[in-house]
Amino acid sequence: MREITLSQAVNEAIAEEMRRDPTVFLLGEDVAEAGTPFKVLSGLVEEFGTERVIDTPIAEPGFMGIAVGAAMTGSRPIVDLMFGDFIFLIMDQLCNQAAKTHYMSGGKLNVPLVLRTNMGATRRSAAQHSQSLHALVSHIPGLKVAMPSSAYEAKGLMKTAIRDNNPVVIFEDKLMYQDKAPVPEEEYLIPFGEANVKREGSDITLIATSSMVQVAEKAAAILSNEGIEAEVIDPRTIVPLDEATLIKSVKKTSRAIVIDEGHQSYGVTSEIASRLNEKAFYHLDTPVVRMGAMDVPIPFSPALEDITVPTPDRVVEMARKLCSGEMIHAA
Amino acid sequence: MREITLSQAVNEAIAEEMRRDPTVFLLGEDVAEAGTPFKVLSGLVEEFGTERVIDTPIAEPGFMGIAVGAAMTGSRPIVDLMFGDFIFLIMDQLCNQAAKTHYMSGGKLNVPLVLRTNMGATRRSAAQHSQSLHALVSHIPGLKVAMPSSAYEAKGLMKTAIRDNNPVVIFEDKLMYQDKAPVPEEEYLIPFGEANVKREGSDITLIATSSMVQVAEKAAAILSNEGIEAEVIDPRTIVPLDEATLIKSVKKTSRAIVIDEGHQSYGVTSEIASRLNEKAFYHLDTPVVRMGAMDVPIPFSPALEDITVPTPDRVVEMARKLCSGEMIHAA
Amino acid sequence: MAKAKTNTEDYLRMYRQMMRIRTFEDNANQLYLSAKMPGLTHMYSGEEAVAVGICEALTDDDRITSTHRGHGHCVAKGANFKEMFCELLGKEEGYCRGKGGSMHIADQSHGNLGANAIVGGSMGIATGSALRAKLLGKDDVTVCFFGDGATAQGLLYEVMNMAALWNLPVIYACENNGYSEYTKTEEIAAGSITARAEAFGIEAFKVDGQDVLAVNELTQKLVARCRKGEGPFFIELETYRYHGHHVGDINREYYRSKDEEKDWKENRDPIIRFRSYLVAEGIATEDEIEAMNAEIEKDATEAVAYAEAAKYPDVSEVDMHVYAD
Amino acid sequence: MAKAKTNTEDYLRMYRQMMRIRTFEDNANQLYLSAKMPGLTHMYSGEEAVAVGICEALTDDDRITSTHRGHGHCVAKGANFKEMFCELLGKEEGYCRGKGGSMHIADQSHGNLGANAIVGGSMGIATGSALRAKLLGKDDVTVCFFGDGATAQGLLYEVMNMAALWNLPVIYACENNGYSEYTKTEEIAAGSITARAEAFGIEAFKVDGQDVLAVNELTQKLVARCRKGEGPFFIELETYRYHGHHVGDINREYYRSKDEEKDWKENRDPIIRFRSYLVAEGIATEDEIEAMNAEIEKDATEAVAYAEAAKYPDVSEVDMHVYAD
Ligand SMILES: Cc1ncc(C[n+]2csc(CCOP(=O)(O)OP(=O)(O)O)c2C)c(N)n1
Ligand SMILES: Cc1ncc(C[n+]2csc(CCOP(=O)(O)OP(=O)(O)O)c2C)c(N)n1
Ligand SMILES: [Mg+2]
Ligand SMILES: [Mg+2]
Repeated sequence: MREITLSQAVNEAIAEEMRRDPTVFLLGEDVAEAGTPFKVLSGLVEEFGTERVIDTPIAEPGFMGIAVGAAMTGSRPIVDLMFGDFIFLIMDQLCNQAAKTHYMSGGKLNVPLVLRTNMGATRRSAAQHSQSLHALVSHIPGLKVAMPSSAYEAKGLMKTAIRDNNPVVIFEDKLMYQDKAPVPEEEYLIPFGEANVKREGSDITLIATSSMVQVAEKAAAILSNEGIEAEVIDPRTIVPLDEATLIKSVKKTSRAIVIDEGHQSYGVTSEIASRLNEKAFYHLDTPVVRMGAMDVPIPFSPALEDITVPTPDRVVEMARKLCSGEMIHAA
Repeated sequence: MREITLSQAVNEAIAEEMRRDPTVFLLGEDVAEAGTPFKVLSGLVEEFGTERVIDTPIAEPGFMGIAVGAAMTGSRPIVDLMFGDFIFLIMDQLCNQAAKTHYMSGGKLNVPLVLRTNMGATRRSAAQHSQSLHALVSHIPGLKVAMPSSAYEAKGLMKTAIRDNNPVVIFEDKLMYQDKAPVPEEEYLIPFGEANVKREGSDITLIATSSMVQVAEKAAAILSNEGIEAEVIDPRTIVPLDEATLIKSVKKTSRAIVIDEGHQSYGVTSEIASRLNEKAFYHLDTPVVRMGAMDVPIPFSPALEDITVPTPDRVVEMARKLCSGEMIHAA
Repeated sequence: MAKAKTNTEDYLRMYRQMMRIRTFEDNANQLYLSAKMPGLTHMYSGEEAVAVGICEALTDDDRITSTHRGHGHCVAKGANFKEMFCELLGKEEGYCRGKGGSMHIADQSHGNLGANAIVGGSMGIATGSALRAKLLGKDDVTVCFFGDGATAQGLLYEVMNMAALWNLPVIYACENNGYSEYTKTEEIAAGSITARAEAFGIEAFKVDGQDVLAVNELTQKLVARCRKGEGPFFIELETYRYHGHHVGDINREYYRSKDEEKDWKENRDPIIRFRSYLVAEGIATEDEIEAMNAEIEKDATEAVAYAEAAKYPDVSEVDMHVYAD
Repeated sequence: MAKAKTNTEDYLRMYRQMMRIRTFEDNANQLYLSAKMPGLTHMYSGEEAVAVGICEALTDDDRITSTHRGHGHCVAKGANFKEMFCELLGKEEGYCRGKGGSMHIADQSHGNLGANAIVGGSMGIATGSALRAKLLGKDDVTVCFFGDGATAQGLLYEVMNMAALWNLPVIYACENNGYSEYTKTEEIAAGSITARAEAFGIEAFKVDGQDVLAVNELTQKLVARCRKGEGPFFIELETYRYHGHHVGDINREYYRSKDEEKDWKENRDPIIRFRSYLVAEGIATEDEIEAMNAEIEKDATEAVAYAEAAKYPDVSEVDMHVYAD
């Protein structure tokens, strides 16, 4: 199968959906001629024109609100938010307006929009350009949240998001834009709420989101050499969350580590670990362990930044402990 | 001891600190003559004048940003955010600026400010005036988060918050403003990160925040009649979180329910449950159960709104199940 | 497109709509005072000429966004009393199945995109509706209602900038009733409100919001120009709210005088003024007007009774409509 | 209070500060090109007269807030090369112990409250600093730097409204360099930027940002008026950035022509212009200027070498400074 980058995959998904549905349009800062600073959207303005690929002023709350209104009245906007950190600026329009409109109207108004943004540290971009803030929006009922872990998922999830009748937030890992993966030429969609078992294993379950899927896979490869077979699962969407697949795996392996690049405390790993504990408690040999980013603002200095996020080595180390029974009675 | 309302307690705390420290000032919408819609601040403008009790226009991001700048340069602002739901509007100033400034400046700049706001449903105020959004800010390193459960805590935590050199967010339950509790005349402060064991018990631990402490206490009273002795613990601050006290209790009782009025998913109950599972796993007889608000926007209709939040009856029912061993092998 | 409102029928409808709003609010206030309404609500009484003058220049295809003080906009845009009262009481037959209540009442069928409990929260929505019209080649116009207090929200300037850059068919209608909650407008708004719009290259107008014909005439012109691609526009409407900020705001003397209230009610009431005009111009007799009033009152009484008796949504609805299919 | 900059010493310091900025940026760019700098950075070259003209009208007690393009403000407000380069390289001796980097560089000791990676993010901070001055009875002034692109952020209008209502000693300094990232200002800013400030009752000025004396003269006047309680003020400074949006933005022809760049560099360069003036007026000789340049170059070279050799913060620092004691 041909391989394309995550960036190309997003671009293709959007282009295909814009061809299919004339109500789909894009807006955001420098999305047209510049094709975004990451060049993800290059070429779209040439095909669809400046009417459907709209450069906005630097007014995130404003253009997010505009997208909500357009979505409520018959368009299907895709909002490009240049850095995930800027989500703080649009929380009101996203969480008080977009997320609640369908419910508050008793089901009469829909807000079919996609907010695509990014996440991921270790780019030396410091505290306001490196955050992974997907936990925040996952807490708000009415929003769906997708976290592609490769070009394949990026394309399939984006197409599903655009066709969904709800506000969907997609977090792309900005460090993975140039990563290639096999992506079929034929059209495909990835349904929301279906986790993907990336690797089967019987000794421990590694549940990982976005960029952390690679980390988990690397850890699994190392562990396998040591005779520990890890099952790696990518939930793909964290709202809705495919609890069933996760629980089934943990019931089989009796051990789990949840790995995510958001801050650990009050984050995504907490929710997933809680659900496993609640629903697979009597099958667990060891506590479910969480590995999120450190609870610190992302430091600029390379010497510090790199230690804030989970790495394959640290996952391996923790998995070994869990499998060796070392944790027993530690807790 | 004299009894005063939670509203009076907040008022006293602020007045005392404003008398003590001339750099403390208040700003927000209708805080001066009107004393806020809840009348919590009545009388302060008469004592401290409009220079220190400042009515702002309806510009939450703006006055939050102003508070950050004032705090960075030598004042100690208390920001009044009329409804907790408006926190979405100020997330950038709170989370990208206030929370990170100390860290990003390598410890050179401080942001000693207090954001006081509220939470709590069942006031028939619908989806944009009823949210309990404390989980969101708890996820952001650099912020401290306090959740007073009575007039006593409201006063002691507020005074500590005003003297803290970091941005502190205090969520008051708007349904408790008229609730009275014994509050000493003498000055006292409640340190952050010290949970309060409200009631001792040996069979199950009920960890509850803010308004849910009352719910837990009511449940504990009912359970006691049935011979189940519940320990009720109020963390008082969720950042920092007094893990030690919670874990100690759970190691003793072997069972726990975490009760909080924020949405359950990706919320506060997830974090607390995860920590208990991680650190008291081998002492647990049953999974830690979470009881948060339903994952739905708060509906207006009284017929629907009341069932979205945890109630004493539902806590009692769950505690019974856990203590009877009914949950064993359900999970 | 809206016809010029120069004939008897149109005038009478404007009167009727204003009277319907006043009557609706009187009944809503009564429901609050008799503890039959859950929560609080914000009365539109006194501002009727604004909503009616504007909405009578619109068709059902045109959209509006409304505010926390939204009953007037809702009635003016064509809503029925029955579904409105049901909504205010949290009943299943309400416009939003009781899930929204007063602060989120919406009426999709007449183009009312909804009240909003975030002050200024709908400015983006209105502008987005106008962008959608432009992108999809429709000639409908969107009116964004908001108060003087809402002009303090930065969102307004963000969306006006984009509306101006992209020539969007949106009209920003600032209902300046002199107060934002318990604070006078001059204490919270520096400079000039219309100049703020003009600074973005938007033509701005100031109009007497108690004169329904003046409001309607201006709006008709601007709607027509919007349809031709000459938008956006900004209107500041001078008006007054008779009640407190909300129904529970009874003792108001600490922020405004009884004399001031009396003056507006007695000398500038939009309904009294227009009624005298209709009679003086021979468009309607006093008797005809009284008959109309009585009919409206009856409609309201029946709707209230209906809503009181109507059933609440079933508890199973609580987690319906979180997500659309 | 700043003395009128009418003597030799002041003029020479202005020249020196502009040259220091240019030299700092050339070295920073070189660090990027030789892959020695972590991440990206935004060059201030071309805009030196803005930062210097303004900051030379301020004292160390006066505060500034800066932007993502913040090295110029930092140098102009009095910072040292050594701590600056250390910060850019993420070293422990940097102004922020390497934790902030280029986009968060701050220099508390000279009143620089910091660069900001959120466009417009410091508008509230600057206004708050001015409020603090007023409340605590200090006569310091705060200058808020931001770009033309940042005028699209609603926050600006929120804080200008409050600054105007409360007469705060703050100067909003809009560095209009014609672009926000890869987009021309006219495509993202409707109407008039100065009119937007005026609409809030704020006196606004437009000045040639390439003329350091014009900038300085105006700023001195406004700072003095601010100290007397006559603030706030707004200045739009016409300027140009020579490099790309950031150091990695090399191929720029799709959004601006080489001719345009050439014209600004050759005909409006603030340093060349001021140098000619100094020589023509007999304030400095060519030789004296060359000596100054050489000294600055040496200072920079040494600082770069120092920073390259300096050590990174210890890993134990990673969770220090999350909370203040
Ligand atoms: C974002 C936000 N801030 C504050 C409030 C509380 N609040 C509700 S109405 C109101 C005053 C609004 O004044 P104005 O816009 O003039 O409208 P009016 O009530 O006069 O019609 C305020 C402050 C709110 N609902 N939303
Ligand atoms: C809130 C926010 N939105 C977008 C960006 C990305 N961004 C960084 S600089 C910039 C352009 C800023 O333009 P301007 O204000 O004119 O400053 P200049 O770069 O020209 O100095 C943009 C869009 C950001 N950092 N913050
Ligand atoms: Mg008003
Ligand atoms: Mg610029």
